[in-house]
Amino acid sequence: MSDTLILWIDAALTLMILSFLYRDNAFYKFAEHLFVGVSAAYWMVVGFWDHLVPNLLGKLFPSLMSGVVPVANGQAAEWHYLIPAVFGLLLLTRLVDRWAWLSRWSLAFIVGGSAGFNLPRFLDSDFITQVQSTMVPLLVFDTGGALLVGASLSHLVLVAGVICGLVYFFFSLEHDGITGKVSRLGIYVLMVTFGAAFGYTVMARISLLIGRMDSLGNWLSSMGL
Amino acid sequence: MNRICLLSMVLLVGLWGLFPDATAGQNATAATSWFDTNRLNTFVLVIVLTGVILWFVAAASSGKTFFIRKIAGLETVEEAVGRATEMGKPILYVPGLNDMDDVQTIASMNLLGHLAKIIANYESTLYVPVRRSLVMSAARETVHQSYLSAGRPDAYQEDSIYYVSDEQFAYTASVDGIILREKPAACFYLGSFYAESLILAETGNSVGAMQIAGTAKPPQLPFFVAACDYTLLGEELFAASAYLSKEPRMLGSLKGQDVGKAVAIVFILIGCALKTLEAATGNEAVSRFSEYALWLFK
Amino acid sequence: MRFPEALKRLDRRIIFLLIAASVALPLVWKPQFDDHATPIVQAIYDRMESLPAGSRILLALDYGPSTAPELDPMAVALVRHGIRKGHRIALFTLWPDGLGQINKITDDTIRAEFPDKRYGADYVNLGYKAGGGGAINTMMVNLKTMIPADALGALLDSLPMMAETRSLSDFSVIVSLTAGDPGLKEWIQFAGDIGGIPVMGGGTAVVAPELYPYYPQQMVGIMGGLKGASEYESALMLGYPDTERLEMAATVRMGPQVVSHVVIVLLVILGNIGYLLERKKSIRR
Amino acid sequence: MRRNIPLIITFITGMVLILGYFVTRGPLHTLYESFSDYFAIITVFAFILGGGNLIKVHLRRIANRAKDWRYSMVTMVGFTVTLIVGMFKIGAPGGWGAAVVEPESWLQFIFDGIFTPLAATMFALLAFFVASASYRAFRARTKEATILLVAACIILLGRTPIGGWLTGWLPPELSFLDLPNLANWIMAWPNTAGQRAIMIGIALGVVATSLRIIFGIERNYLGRDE
Repeated sequence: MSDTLILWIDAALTLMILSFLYRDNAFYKFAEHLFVGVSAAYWMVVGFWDHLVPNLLGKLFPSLMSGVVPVANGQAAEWHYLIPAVFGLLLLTRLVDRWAWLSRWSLAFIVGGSAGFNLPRFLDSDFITQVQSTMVPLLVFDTGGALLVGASLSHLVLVAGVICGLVYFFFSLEHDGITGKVSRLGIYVLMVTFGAAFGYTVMARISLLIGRMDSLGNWLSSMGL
Repeated sequence: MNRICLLSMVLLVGLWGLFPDATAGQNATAATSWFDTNRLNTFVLVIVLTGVILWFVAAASSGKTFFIRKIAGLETVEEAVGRATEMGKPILYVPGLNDMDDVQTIASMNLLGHLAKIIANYESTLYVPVRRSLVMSAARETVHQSYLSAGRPDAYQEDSIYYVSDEQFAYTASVDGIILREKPAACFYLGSFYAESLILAETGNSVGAMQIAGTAKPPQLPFFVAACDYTLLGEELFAASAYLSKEPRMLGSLKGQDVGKAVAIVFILIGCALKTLEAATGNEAVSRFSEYALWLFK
Repeated sequence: MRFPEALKRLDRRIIFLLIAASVALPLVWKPQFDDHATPIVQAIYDRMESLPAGSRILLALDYGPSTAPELDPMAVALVRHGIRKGHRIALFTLWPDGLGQINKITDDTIRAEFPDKRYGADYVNLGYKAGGGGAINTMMVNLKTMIPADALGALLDSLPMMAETRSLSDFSVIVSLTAGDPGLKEWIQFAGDIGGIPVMGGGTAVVAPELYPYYPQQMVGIMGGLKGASEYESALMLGYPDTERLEMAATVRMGPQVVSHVVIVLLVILGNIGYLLERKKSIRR
Repeated sequence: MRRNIPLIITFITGMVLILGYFVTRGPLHTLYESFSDYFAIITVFAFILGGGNLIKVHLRRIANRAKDWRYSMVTMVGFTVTLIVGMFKIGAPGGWGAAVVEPESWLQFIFDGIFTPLAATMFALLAFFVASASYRAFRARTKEATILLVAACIILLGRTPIGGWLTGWLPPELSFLDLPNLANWIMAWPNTAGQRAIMIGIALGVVATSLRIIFGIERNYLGRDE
């Protein structure tokens, strides 16, 4: 029974959103607003039960929470978890205009935390290792010592592509003369990249539509059509 | 500023003492160094780049000017505004979907200020629908300032900069409606964009508007490039903003990042040369030498 | 010159109908296409194959229902492969809505196709954790600080396959199926590059191209979109012929995918013909 | 006070997480571990804040009878029902001790029946817009746009079996022009090169922004002084 019900609600909501293709209308607005409400509550609930309860409440009030988180059973309270609890609650002061300035403290922790996490990791994974992965031989030989033209060409495209792309994003030099030519090449490489991204994005959107059509098909076939 | 840093350092040392060394017991026997030597090269680069970037920011703040290359899209701005005036049609400016905590939105505000100055002189109407209320207040202030400095405070219309909706597609549908009704002669999409990029660009295209876009969100760039007359690619958005506003923070970091790119280019060239030599000669000495020479990028 | 005029005036709703038909019709008539794995996908298959039976695998479903049509087939294929090889799979997610996806995979694939596999010994649901990179970072240092219990509330120490784990390094490989941020990129930056743990996975076709620079040094392989999933399915059917009788979602959906790609390419070409004709006309004037 | 304390918090958090990255043990490492754990916990409160904001905005709209206020009622009903069902684990077969999203529970029903179709169809709509934009907006206006469109078409055809049909007849010595081969080559080499140039640029941008934030040069995220 519940499966059939899901199938029908699913189909109704899908058609409501698709009706936007004809034009903006009351059905679409209904579905859109329902989505906003349900998703916000869903995220809150999952965040609360899967993270806050075991990782914060269970550690602060083990005996109180042992009914809902067996982990907490018999553990001692870890009071240093008051720090994130206070910061978390301060974040909520944003909802009250008079106290909103206090939420900056928690915001400062989040923003500072992201900056601290990101700096060494982007430098390591997205700068150092990327530069290192681009250091490839421009002449590739097979085990017998014969030159592999195709592979060498591919390596050349990679190295030239990265360098020309970087030159295009270099703002301290005017783009004329040789720099101009190199950056011109860079922009062509970027355009091929964007073309690939374009093709992939189209592919992605179509796949999602196929998924939806598939579930509409299940609904139709459940009615014997 | 310096006082705050100093105070923070003191607090940091205090915290150090507050948190007991949980790992001290387990690792006491293992004579491991407390510093992760595998990450020494990253550490060196962090120090070097930090120094370079902070130096440039400080230099820019103290009034030193730096050269920034011409950004091609910027010259077309004046042409677009002129065209709108000639046709007696309005101009649409979309500052992206993110709030003021996104650097792209801040860059977009600088560009809006520049655009508003030109518009004030040309007497055309400017529409700025926004998705966040904070962005609305920032945009109003920016545009008002520009009209004041252009000597045309009378022409400033506050109501043309307004909040629409926080919901992504509701906002998009509304902007779509504005384009279809008002038929702007020029559309600017500068800032942070998501999936709506192609919907906006297509609608603008269908009314024959001249379109200039710019975003540092790589997945949306293809759609802007394919459907707009001019697109600022990625960092060009920040460069354009720094170029116009001469804002020391942006200018300084841009310069510092350029140094980083130069380092990358030089090392890639050296690395490729050494690797090619190694492949062609099979010489042991070359590979040993390249290990030292490329230590920073090991 | 009435042709370009007509081209220009074409109502967009006609295009909408065209695209709907190009997806719906092939779903009905079900054309079949042979596919084969490209090296970047084959690498994932080979890694799964080469791990000794009983290896612990972390499968992170970092996506929600909005992109499930692209990523669900990958999850199903990976689970089918992993369990057939005798690996032990820990399901996890960095997305709150990924929790529903984990339930779907456990219910529809693991319990339905492998009824003899036991929860806690052969597979486990570690649930959702917030914080993205921050959460991964804590899991690198101390897994049980971040995940003291599984999604059902049972202590990790009470689950045979998780009892001995101390950090992410106790997993033989991390597989992330990603729809964006946080996802595969964070797993590479916060776990793979730091702990030397092999990372691989799949992405929606929107995020996959951005992750290519990590291959092969920082990432074993990646499946890009539905096509990547279909390649993995074909590798699986080649290696395990008994899977051929199962429904392979991505392979079936390649039919509508092919037809709509052709339609879109034709639309781009047609649109540009109209544009070129018009431009020629205005130059002549 | 309102300005300086946040700056100090940012500095300390940022510094601990950067330095902790290079340190394997000792008090700094402990601090690093704890901050990392706290960070994840505080981000959960952001979801709660999101929910709170939603209530605030929509209640105000309803109270003022603003435009479309009836739809705000829809949002509020959807929000409240999901919240109550989830928070009190109503309809969960396992009761209080069960997983929050248990199979057969009411929350899973809401997820399957309401959340999934709405989220999935919102994104599926984009397929239609992409098709319409392909026809009406994507023009080979410049040399750059032409390169982009050609590459996109090669990918679109080459990444599906149709590519093999179209060019499969090519002789072996021209097999590199076979659409699937060409598409794979584009992905592996020029695409990687371009993405890598962008990635290196973004990495440097992240480093610069992080430094400006940690050293208190960038304060926009704190908003204006009241």
